[in-house]
Amino acid sequence: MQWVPFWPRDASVTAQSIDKIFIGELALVLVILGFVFGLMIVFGLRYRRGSRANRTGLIKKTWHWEIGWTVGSLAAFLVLFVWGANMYVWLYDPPRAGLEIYVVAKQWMWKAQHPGGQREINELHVPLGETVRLLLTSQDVIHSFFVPAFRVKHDVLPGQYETFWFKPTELGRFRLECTQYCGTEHAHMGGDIVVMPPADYARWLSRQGEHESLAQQGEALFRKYGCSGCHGANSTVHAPSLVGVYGGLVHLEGGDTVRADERYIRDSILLPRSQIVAGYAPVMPSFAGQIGEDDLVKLVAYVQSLSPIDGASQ
Amino acid sequence: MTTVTADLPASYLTKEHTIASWLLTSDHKRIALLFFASITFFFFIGGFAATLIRLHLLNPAGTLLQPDMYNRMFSMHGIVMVWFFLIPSIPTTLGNFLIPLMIGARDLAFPKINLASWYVFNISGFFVLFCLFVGGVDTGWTFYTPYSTLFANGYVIPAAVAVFINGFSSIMTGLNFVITIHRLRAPGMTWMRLPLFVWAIYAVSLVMLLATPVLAMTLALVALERWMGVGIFDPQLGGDPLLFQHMFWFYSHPAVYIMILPAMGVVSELVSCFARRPVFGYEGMAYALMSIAVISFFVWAHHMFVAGISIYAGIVFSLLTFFVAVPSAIKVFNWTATLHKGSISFDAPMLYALGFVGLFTIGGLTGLMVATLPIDIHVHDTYFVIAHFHYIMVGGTVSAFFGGLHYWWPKITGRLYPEMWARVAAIITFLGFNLTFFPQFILGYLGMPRRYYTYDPAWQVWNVLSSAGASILAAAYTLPLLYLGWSLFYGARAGANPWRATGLEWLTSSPPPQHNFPRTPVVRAAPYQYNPADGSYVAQDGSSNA
Amino acid sequence: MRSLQPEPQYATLEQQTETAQLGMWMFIATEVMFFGALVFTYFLYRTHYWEQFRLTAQDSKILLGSINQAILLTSSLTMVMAINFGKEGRQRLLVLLLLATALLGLCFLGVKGFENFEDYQSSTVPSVNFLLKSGYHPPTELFWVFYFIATGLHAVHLTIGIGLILVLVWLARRGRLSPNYYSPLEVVGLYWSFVDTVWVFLFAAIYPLGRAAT
Amino acid sequence: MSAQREPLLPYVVAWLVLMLLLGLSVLSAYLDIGIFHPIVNFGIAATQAAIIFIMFMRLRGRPSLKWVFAAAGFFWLLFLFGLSTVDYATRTGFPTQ
Repeated sequence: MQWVPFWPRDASVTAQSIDKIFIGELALVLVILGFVFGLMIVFGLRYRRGSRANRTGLIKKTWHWEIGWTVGSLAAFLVLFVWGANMYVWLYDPPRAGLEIYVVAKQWMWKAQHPGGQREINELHVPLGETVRLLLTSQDVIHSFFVPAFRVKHDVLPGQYETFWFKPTELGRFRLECTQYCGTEHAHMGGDIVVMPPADYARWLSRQGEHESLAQQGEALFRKYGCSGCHGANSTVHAPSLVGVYGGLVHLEGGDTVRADERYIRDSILLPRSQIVAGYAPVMPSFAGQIGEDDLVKLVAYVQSLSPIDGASQ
Repeated sequence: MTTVTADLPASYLTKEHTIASWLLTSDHKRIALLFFASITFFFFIGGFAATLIRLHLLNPAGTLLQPDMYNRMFSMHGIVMVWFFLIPSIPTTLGNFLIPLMIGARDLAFPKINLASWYVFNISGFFVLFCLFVGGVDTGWTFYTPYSTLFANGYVIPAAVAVFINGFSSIMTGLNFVITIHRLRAPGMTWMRLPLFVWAIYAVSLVMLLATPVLAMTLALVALERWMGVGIFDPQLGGDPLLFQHMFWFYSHPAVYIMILPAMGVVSELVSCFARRPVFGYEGMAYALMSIAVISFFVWAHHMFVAGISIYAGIVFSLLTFFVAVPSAIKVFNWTATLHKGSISFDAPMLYALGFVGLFTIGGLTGLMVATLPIDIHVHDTYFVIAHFHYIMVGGTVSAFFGGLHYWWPKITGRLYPEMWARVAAIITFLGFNLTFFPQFILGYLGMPRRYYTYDPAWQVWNVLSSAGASILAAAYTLPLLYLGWSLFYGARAGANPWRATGLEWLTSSPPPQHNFPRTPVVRAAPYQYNPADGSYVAQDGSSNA
Repeated sequence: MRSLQPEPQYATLEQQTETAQLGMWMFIATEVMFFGALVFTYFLYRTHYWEQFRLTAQDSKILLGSINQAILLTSSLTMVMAINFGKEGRQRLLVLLLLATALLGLCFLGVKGFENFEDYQSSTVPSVNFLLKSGYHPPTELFWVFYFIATGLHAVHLTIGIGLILVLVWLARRGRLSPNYYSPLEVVGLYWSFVDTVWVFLFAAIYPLGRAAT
Repeated sequence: MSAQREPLLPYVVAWLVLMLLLGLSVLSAYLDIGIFHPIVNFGIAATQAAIIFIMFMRLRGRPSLKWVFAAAGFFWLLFLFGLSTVDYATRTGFPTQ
């Protein structure tokens, strides 16, 4: 669609799909508009006051017409709905693979942390053709992560992780915007997504200086906050081992089962007593208010790294 | 039929002349005019804010207003336009004036509550002006938490209080209409003989009654949270900010229909009268109004597709949203079909009405696009959505309001408006409107987010077009103020029924006497008994007119 | 005494009386939505923070809450009896029972005030005096936020109700209420009993959440 | 309009039943019934409300518009509760700080 002078760049897999459904729907809309406007113009000319048109034999009361266009529009709407819903699931239910990047939003900047521990502000470097999964959280108000060229957007909420994915198909710099009003400098809360060839990306990563990976930093914090005292291998306290937890199912006290995703790990650090693993005593203290979002990200990454089956995320 | 009397007939306008007789009146017609004065005032306040916004956006660097001032302007524009113009616009003025006349009643069921509603409205208006003058509020009209409760640096509490109090006015007016339509219909005025305008007001009143209390509670919680520092939506306590959005949109989505349903009622009256033809599918139109009112409550979370609700919820609400589009589609097709074999004259009210149908159709169809989940992911919170709802609210509601105002102007004032000027204004409005808002669709798809005081210079051309359209629109909205004002003093006297229309309101003199009808009318005919072939019609009291 | 004519928009006095009642019912429907929205927030957090809510609700003063409910239920009885006597033209009993109703309402407010004093002393008043006990998580504060907003709004409604009843007393003393015209009695009676109903639901939401020692 | 006297006994009986239900509600607080607490509590509250509506607010008698209006609010709340449950029952994210 780049030949249309006012068409945004489409630089990801999702962008091309969304363009397709948009154009399809636009065509339908134009047909209906043409029909309604055409009828209005034809009737307006033909039956203007004083014209000689035949006005006898008005259509008598019948439900045929209403039922006709109700069924017709409903059928068209259902097709659109199914098409759209299908794609929505695809967009918002990310695959568990590829590159995982944590993004923390605050008034008025975006902070990104790569798995290798590299951090950047208001810029996000990603390799071309790789599925990138973002885990987003906010330190203050609600923000929204929007890249027009990728046609992706998701609100970023305080106190929880939101997630979605994209897969860039074009090299270059693309605008990142905040679309949820977040205060005075809302309009300046932007940045760039830089899509690079994979080799360049690797070089860029290594140029960011020696870094401990996110998981390694998390391991240090794991000791610092005393987590290892109970969850470590040699612990005498009866606490669940965290090896292999991430990505699997956890059976809770009371019979519920939850999937141990990033949200679950984060919640368990902050409010351990709300989701007790079956067979364990609720002895873990809450870390609410003691660990900032940046450190939480590292701890979560460390717990993730204890489940090596999900290979790519390390 | 139209007897022009030399001197003023005794009417509600001339009954008494003191200021107290206006401020303490219980006559629904006078209260309608009081409301008219108030909402016109707020329309120009909101319009002023809009003008500043568009002026500011001429330049991508955004240097006219300070960022904080810009944020306050769009917030004030939204709050004033939504709660102080669009929601009360048609119900409190045309509705107030016409409901008793159309159903053959002498007044509303609770005249004192009706007057109280106006006072309450003005008190809430006072709060919003207070908020404006002490420094404004910068949350947008949506008051999203936790920004509004913990981070905003404007005067959130006065604004929330203003909207809270405003809700009482909505509830009082809505309650009055529902009870009046149930209890005070003239003999013979069965439900299936009600003019569609009455149906529309009935539907909208039900929505007001059932939705407004939820907003009142939500904003009360926001104000308390802001005041006390702890509250129901506070994520620090484990409160859910999305809960606020659920509750807010549970009101604010139906509120969109509060704005558009009365407009649909007005347009049905207008199209039928000026096409000299019965409304196509009267019953279908009435049922469509009621089903829109009901289904409007089931779709609110389509404002939250990208907000972090569950995927399942997104899918369910998308489906329900497509359902609400069905009755709207029926209405558009039926209006169009009403033109078939009509005898159409293009007087100013008809121009507004046809403009309404066209713009509403564009607004509605783009509504389908944003109801489609993946498209909404891209255009949510961009100018695409702004353009979409302005097509509905400005292109729809405001057009219908102006159309209705012109149509019933002779009934309200007893004077005819200057037809030529009115047609010019209607056409300029239509053109200016499209120039203002169509470029915003393009801006939105290009990815320009709403509520930005500065933007990518590549988008400037569309913004300049939009601002140019806005200046035309501003002129088009000022025109009626001038010529309608002129007609108050110099307009030709109108007879009882200048449009040769069928409703009961046209049976009484223009302007109507204090208690509307000298004798309670008896209804013997369905509405809209026009015959396009010879121009004759049967009024609702059963009298035939050649 | 005013001559008994319906207002001009009504054909008969009965139509006016019935319409006024209908209006009150409609208003009650809006009140249901108003309080319902608040209970909705409660419903959500109650299900999400199940154990925390149960835990902290044990600190609510169930004895005072029950006494208050008994007071309100009794006041509804006196109110409905007052309406009956008003309809039958028994003025003395009418005034007496109206005063009793208002007095019960005041008693309720008194007990409520005492309860709030106790809440203050046990540090469960968010943003004024709040202490997170050990083993309690932050969401327990949500319970108290709900508690104070809900009972506060209820108290405001009750105060308005007491005012309306005093107006009725005044009307009755001036002879404005008679077997021929008792519409205000009926309408205020509906409002009063409705406010009573609100308390019934708030009671269920606040006090008996499970106090068995586990 | 005639001053025929309405018996007061039904109202007193209604009041007694209401008090009894209050007692039950308080009693249930001290029983260990786990998940059934809210069901019992709100069940009792709904019964009490029904008695108040029917007896004290005089919904007895012929079907009328009053019934519709009395039920409207409660009925409409179902939509608020029901449809938002679609979200909350299937959502994984909830703020934790």
